[in-house]
Amino acid sequence: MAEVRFNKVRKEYGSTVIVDDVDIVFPDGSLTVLVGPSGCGKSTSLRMLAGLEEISGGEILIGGRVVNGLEPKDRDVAMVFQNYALYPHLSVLENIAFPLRATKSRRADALRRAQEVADSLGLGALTSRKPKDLSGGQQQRVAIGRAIIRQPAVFLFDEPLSNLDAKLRVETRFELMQIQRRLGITAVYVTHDQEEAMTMSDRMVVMRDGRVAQTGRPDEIYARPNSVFVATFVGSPKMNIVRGAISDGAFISPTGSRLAVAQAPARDAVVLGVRPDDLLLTANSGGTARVALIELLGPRAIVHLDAGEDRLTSVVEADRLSELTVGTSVALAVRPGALHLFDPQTEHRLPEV
Amino acid sequence: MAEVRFNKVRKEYGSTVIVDDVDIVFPDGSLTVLVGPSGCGKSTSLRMLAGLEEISGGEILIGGRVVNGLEPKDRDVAMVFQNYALYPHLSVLENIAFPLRATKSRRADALRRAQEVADSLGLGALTSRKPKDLSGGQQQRVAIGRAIIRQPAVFLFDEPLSNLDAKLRVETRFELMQIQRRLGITAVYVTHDQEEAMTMSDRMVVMRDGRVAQTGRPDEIYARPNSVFVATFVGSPKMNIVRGAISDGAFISPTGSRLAVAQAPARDAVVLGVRPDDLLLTANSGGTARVALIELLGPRAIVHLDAGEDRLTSVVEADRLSELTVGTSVALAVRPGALHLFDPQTEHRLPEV
Amino acid sequence: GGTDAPASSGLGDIPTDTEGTVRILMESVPDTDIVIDLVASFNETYPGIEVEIETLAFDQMRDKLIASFQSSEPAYDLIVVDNPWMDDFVDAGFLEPLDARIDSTTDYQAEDFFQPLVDITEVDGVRYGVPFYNYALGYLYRTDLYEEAGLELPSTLDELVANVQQLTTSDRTGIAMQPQRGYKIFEEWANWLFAAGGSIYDEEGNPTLDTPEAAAALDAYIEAFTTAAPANSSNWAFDEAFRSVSSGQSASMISYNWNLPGLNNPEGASGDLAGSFALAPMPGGKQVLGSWSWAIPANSAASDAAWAFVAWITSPAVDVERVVAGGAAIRESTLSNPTVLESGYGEDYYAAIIAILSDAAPLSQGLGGEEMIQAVGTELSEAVAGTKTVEQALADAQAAVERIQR
Amino acid sequence: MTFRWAMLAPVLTITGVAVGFPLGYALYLSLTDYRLTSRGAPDFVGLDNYFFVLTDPRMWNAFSNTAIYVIVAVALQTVLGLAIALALQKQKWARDLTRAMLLAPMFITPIAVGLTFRFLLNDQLGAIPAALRTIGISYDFFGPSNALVTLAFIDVWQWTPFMVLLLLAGLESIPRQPLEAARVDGASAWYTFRRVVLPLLTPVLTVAILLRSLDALKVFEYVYATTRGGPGTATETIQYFTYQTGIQFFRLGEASAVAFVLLAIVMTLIVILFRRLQRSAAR
Amino acid sequence: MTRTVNPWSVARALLLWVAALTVTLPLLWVALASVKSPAQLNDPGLVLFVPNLDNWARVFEAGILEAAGRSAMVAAVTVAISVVAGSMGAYAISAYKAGGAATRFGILAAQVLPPAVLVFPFLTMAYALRLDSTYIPVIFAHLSFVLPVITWFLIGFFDAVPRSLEEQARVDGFSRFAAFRLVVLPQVLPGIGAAAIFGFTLSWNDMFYGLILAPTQETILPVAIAAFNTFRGVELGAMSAAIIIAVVPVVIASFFIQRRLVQGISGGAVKF
Ligand SMILES: Nc1ncnc2c1ncn2[C@@H]1O[C@H](COP(=O)(O)OP(=O)(O)OP(=O)(O)O)[C@@H](O)[C@H]1O
Ligand SMILES: Nc1ncnc2c1ncn2[C@@H]1O[C@H](COP(=O)(O)OP(=O)(O)OP(=O)(O)O)[C@@H](O)[C@H]1O
Ligand SMILES: O=P(O)(O)OC[C@H](O)CO
Ligand SMILES: [Mg+2]
Ligand SMILES: [Mg+2]
Repeated sequence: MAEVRFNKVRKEYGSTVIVDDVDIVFPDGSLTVLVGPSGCGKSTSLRMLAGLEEISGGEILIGGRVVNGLEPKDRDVAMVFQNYALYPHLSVLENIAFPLRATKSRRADALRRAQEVADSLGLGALTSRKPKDLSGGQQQRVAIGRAIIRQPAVFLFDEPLSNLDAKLRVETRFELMQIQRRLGITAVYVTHDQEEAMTMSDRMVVMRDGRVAQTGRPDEIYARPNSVFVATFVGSPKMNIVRGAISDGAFISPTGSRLAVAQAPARDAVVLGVRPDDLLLTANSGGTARVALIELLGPRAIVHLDAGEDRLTSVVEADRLSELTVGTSVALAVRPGALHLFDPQTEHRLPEV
Repeated sequence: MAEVRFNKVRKEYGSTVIVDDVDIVFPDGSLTVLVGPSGCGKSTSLRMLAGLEEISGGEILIGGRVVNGLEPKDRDVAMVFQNYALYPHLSVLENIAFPLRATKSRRADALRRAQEVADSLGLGALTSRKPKDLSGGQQQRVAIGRAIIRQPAVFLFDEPLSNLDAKLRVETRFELMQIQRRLGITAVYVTHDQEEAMTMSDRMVVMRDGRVAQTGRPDEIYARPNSVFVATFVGSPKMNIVRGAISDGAFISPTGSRLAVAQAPARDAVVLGVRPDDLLLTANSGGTARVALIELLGPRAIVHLDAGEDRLTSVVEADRLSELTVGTSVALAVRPGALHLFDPQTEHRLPEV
Repeated sequence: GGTDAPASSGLGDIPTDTEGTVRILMESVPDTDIVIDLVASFNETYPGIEVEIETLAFDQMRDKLIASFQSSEPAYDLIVVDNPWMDDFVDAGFLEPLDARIDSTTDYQAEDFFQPLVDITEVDGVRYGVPFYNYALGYLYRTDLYEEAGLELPSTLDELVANVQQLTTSDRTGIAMQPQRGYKIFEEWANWLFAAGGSIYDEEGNPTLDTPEAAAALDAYIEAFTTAAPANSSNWAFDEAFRSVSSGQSASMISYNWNLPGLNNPEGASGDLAGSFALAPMPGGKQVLGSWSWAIPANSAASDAAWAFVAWITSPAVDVERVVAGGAAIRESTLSNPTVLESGYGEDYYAAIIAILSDAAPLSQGLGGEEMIQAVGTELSEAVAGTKTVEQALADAQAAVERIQR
Repeated sequence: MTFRWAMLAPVLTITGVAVGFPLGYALYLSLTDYRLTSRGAPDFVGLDNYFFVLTDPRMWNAFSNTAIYVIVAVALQTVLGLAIALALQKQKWARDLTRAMLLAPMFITPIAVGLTFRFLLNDQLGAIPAALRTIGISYDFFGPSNALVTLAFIDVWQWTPFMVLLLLAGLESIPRQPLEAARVDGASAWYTFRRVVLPLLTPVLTVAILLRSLDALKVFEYVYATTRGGPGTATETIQYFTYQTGIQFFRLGEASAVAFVLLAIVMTLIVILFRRLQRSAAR
Repeated sequence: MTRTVNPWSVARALLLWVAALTVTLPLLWVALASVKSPAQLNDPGLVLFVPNLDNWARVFEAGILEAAGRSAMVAAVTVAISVVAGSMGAYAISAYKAGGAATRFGILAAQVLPPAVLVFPFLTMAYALRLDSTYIPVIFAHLSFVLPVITWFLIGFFDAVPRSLEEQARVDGFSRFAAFRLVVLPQVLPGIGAAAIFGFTLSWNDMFYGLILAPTQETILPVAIAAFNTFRGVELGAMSAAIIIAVVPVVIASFFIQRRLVQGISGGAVKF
């Protein structure tokens, strides 16, 4: 139980800077998700925190103590690796007991504690199996068991769910959150899956190219992404981004597509963002867009649109599909209040008006 | 271009039956998805079709010809493997051109054709790279290029997207469909991801334990799953299933939770299914359910409910979250017309009334 | 097999127009090099005979030779045979009897060969070879050190032990010994046995290793080894002992008579010490004899040509050339030949050799010579290593030889 | 499946001829009184040779010498090889050079290695005893109680590089994650080595030890170059014994019997080992 | 950041230094011996002296290069055959489980048989087939231990090649053999290289078979080296020069290949 702090943390491999002056505060007891595209430096940041990579510059503090020079074993952290990193030669029980045995607990005590942890994770019946005889989800829980048995100051998770299939991923995500809340241990969670980030985190840190792009509550970031990058990265299907000009309550792109945008001030050059859920369609033979493809997702469908040279997507209720079929011409509008505008040069969010 | 038929196809390994009397027709030019949980025999079926596994019983026909004894090279099929199976020692261009070597094309011709295919897939600039220098999505397209260059009679895909990250998966899925439609080649596509199956297929074959559980158009299967298995397998978040009795427009489970079900005839013992999108919530201090956890997914949220001993989920619009917070008591109702009823013994769908 | 081997003419005098190729397997030693150098002059007499000599180190040569006997095709037309193999090879029918050839060769003077060397070529009264060179042993010592210490050459075994003990100083030992298990220790110790008045066989050819003389010889050997030989030298063989002596770290050794020229060669391993070495017979006058003999395989493809070469190279005239070039002696007349005495290695040396060869006996007799030598050599080594008592080792050696003879 | 057998055919044919034939022939010889000096067909003597060698104390002495040699040499190689491989794995500077250099001994024909050490270890003429003497140590490398160990040391010198090569490969194929997990789990370096690295290395170690043991069993050249089996019979190994019996003493039938006794013992050990491996892999 | 000196890394450096010295000092001694005169050889402490090349001249005269050439030829042919047959067989064993698990260990067992016993069957065969004046018998004898080891090595490498590559090639229209040759084989090239080098050293170092089975007059390198060990002493100087000739090319080669060697082997050769 401790606050974690990154102060101007840098990481260089040779002359390439992988993590660049990163400042983050992870409040005590919070679950913070580091999210960003592949290769942006999330794992590297987490591994510096764990002590598995040297820190090239800046400081990392755990509970107020600078840990830069410390070995992992002296940092009181526990980590769940992306591929679980279970000890293949040890049984489930021995895997879970390992951190206690490594720190010189008596064998019997360690195994008793491990049995308790295994029971609490629903692994009670599997304790004598080897990792290879477990399903992905079970392995994942063993890795969690091994992390929680020591009651560390900080939990670290590196994409712990990415090897699971979609269904299992949703279920395990839920279990993980419950455990973290119950124990109240500060947790840092890395993922490249923005949906995971959105659903799990108290705080979300979006990274890009070794830098922090935006920090905040997930709903805040979803509602007010501060750049085109964050806007397209967070949310699924991803936000539609088009370049053009606004005048007279309508946005017009250079290739001629047109979106109705109530109450938006006129602008010469602007980047407009609209989430698929906020892009409203009306079948209209004079519309500037055409339905290119429909993907049914049960109660809703994703409608792919050709609008000029832009490809846009919209999410509609499945019951509207009777009026929308491939080839239908549609008129486009942005749900009022759901418009995102960005500077065409910097791609930063424009101040609201 | 050919119709593919499975007639009472069986596969046994030793004494275990892996695929059991499977009858399927894959119409000429269609894209049929085989879907089912891990280990249900999808890959095995596909591999028997490709000629990579011997067929233990029954017949497989391609374009009316029984292919049981034929080597893969004599079946005129092309296959994309889950891990792409690109030839690591060959460049992108050579990978794509490789199947033409078997047909004794002249090298120059083969490379020219391969270049055309690469261009059409947007790989034009990468043709001299080796597979390891490509991103996952690019590798995937090389694998597709290699499959289409020969213009085979049948395309086989074994979970071609499961190694891609979520975002890429959605984009590539779309491209794949476009190519298949353009070429009009019969395609058999295996996945365990029901969302993929739903969005891509003309026809969907749900498998379970080596048998066909249900066949049909994806929207039909989504709307009228013929068993509890199919009902829970198709659709995300998965359908809520509860056991209990119906009387007086309400369903009551043994543990006391209650759902309003308008117009449903009374029944003593029944399995009720309701999709999360169709489970309606009203904040109500006298409600039988309690909000346990909320996962925000942007415009919507998944609300996890404790209802008696059942755990139910409901999808609500994000703007309703102001009235629903963790701990809120809610009353439950099923959206009219969205009720699924199953026989408690056989778990088959009950005839509609 | 011998069946398809070309019939031998059995003749002694081979016409000089004989054609053929003689393939010879030989050990790569200086004596062989001398033979190789003489081939050109042989071809002046026999232009139609080509001599092909393959040389190999001793052990390799032995293995290769034995392997070649397995061939149905003749592999070598002429070979050299070491004394322990003679009876086995003859018993197996590998060798052609040479009595007829020897006796019918004009001016060959077979009686001029040192008798102990001839004895080795005889099996059951038939000669299967003619001598190639001897490797009888003797006592090699530093004259300067003997003088310095005021010592006389030993005439008994006890004096030998006393001398080498006295020659031992802090930076030098009195004698470099060769107690390596097997052939080496037996070859060396047998000289001590003779010096103690013992013998390896009695008149009937039965082993006499379990005798008081043998025990005395072995006790003396061990005493010298522990008190006057280099430390930690229980695996030493010829090479180490020779280096020790030639580098001045030991004052003497018991070894082959023909080592003397090498030790006294200033270009050789002795460097500055060259010239200070001398050769003497063993105390008591009897020593171990070794000998290589020329022999013609029964399946030789060119036995006449082979005999032509053998008869030529061992003829009195050519033998002089060979010995002058450094070859080891086989003929008595050669050692008194004026050319040899003038241009050879000195009269003393030849006198010593005559003395040595007049009383020398080989290590083994009869079948299983190699195994007998190894078996005795193993027991002796046990005694020197202290893993068996002298009595036990000799009793075991005696038993082993008796077993092998059966 | 015919393809499988077609692919296997060249190996089967060549091994059939190159291994099967000599093996069968030697087996036949082991049942006869064949001597290298006898030229006719040998007499069939049934199991006489086997009875003879099995009751010959010299053979059992050779077996026990060989066993001690193999155990000492392979144990040392394993420990040293593992230590060096661990050190090399972490080493960054002059990596290729160090590795190439450390591998050099295995490329020298063993007889030459034996001869070189015969002189290096020679008390009067060798560099090593001379160096030891300067620090006041006198050690009889080829004395009765040391010679066998000395030979094992020569084996260690020549073949530890092979161990290093295999174990280095083994270490580099150990997944990094369990090691990192152990660090984060608070394990010390020693604990990690003992409880994680070593168990994960076991398959490679087993194979390396097996290969080395099979090869060390064939020790002949070092004996031949240095001690010829002495002092006494202290360094007489099974291959030297076979060589003497079969080639020097011409008794090939007997030597073949020794070879098959050896083969039977080794096969038994391998089968036991293989069973245990299979069982531990199944667990 | 201050870094304290880690005792482990000191121990590691120490170990490597000791190991490097243990390996190199004897080799340096050999190199030194190769330029000493017979008298100088008797003085092990002698390090500073005027080197002479007599020994080198002698070994060149004695045909050491020709012997090395013959050894290289025998080793190359042995390895070439082993690699072709071994890779096919290893693939069959790996991919099609041909012969079962017992074969994997079984092929190794015959390795322990003494050459002293096996050489005579080979010899008999050579004579019977009238091959005794060719290198074929030596090559066969070498095959008897090189082929099993190479096959055994390669099984692991093939285990590491995903089956899907071969299957892919088959659906791409190729026969099984074409799939093996065009697709699977290129994946194990590093492994084949490693195995080939190991097999090469085995053949290169063998003396006994070469002695008995090689054609008369045409010695191979180890026989030539061992020939300096005569009954009248070891010609240390010449032998040292010969050792250097045998070792230097291989060590230089291993400088370039060891990285691939280790990588190749870690690709799976040592798994089973
Ligand atoms: N040892 C290394 N040497 C050089 N560059 C490295 C090293 N390890 C990682 N990198 C680079 O650092 C960058 C960040 O890597 P990191 O693993 O932190 O990414 P990530 O955000 O975790 O990505 P992913 O989502 O794919 O796991 C990448 O571009 C990677 O190539
Ligand atoms: N060679 C084999 N021997 C025995 N059983 C096998 C073999 N190959 C596959 N199976 C079994 O056959 C069943 C079906 O396997 P298959 O690979 O077809 O499943 P799948 O539906 O493709 O699953 P996934 O979604 O995990 O790929 C599994 O239970 C599997 O364990
Ligand atoms: O030929 P030599 O003189 O080197 O010695 C031969 C051996 O003594 C044979 O036993
Ligand atoms: Mg990462
Ligand atoms: Mg599958």
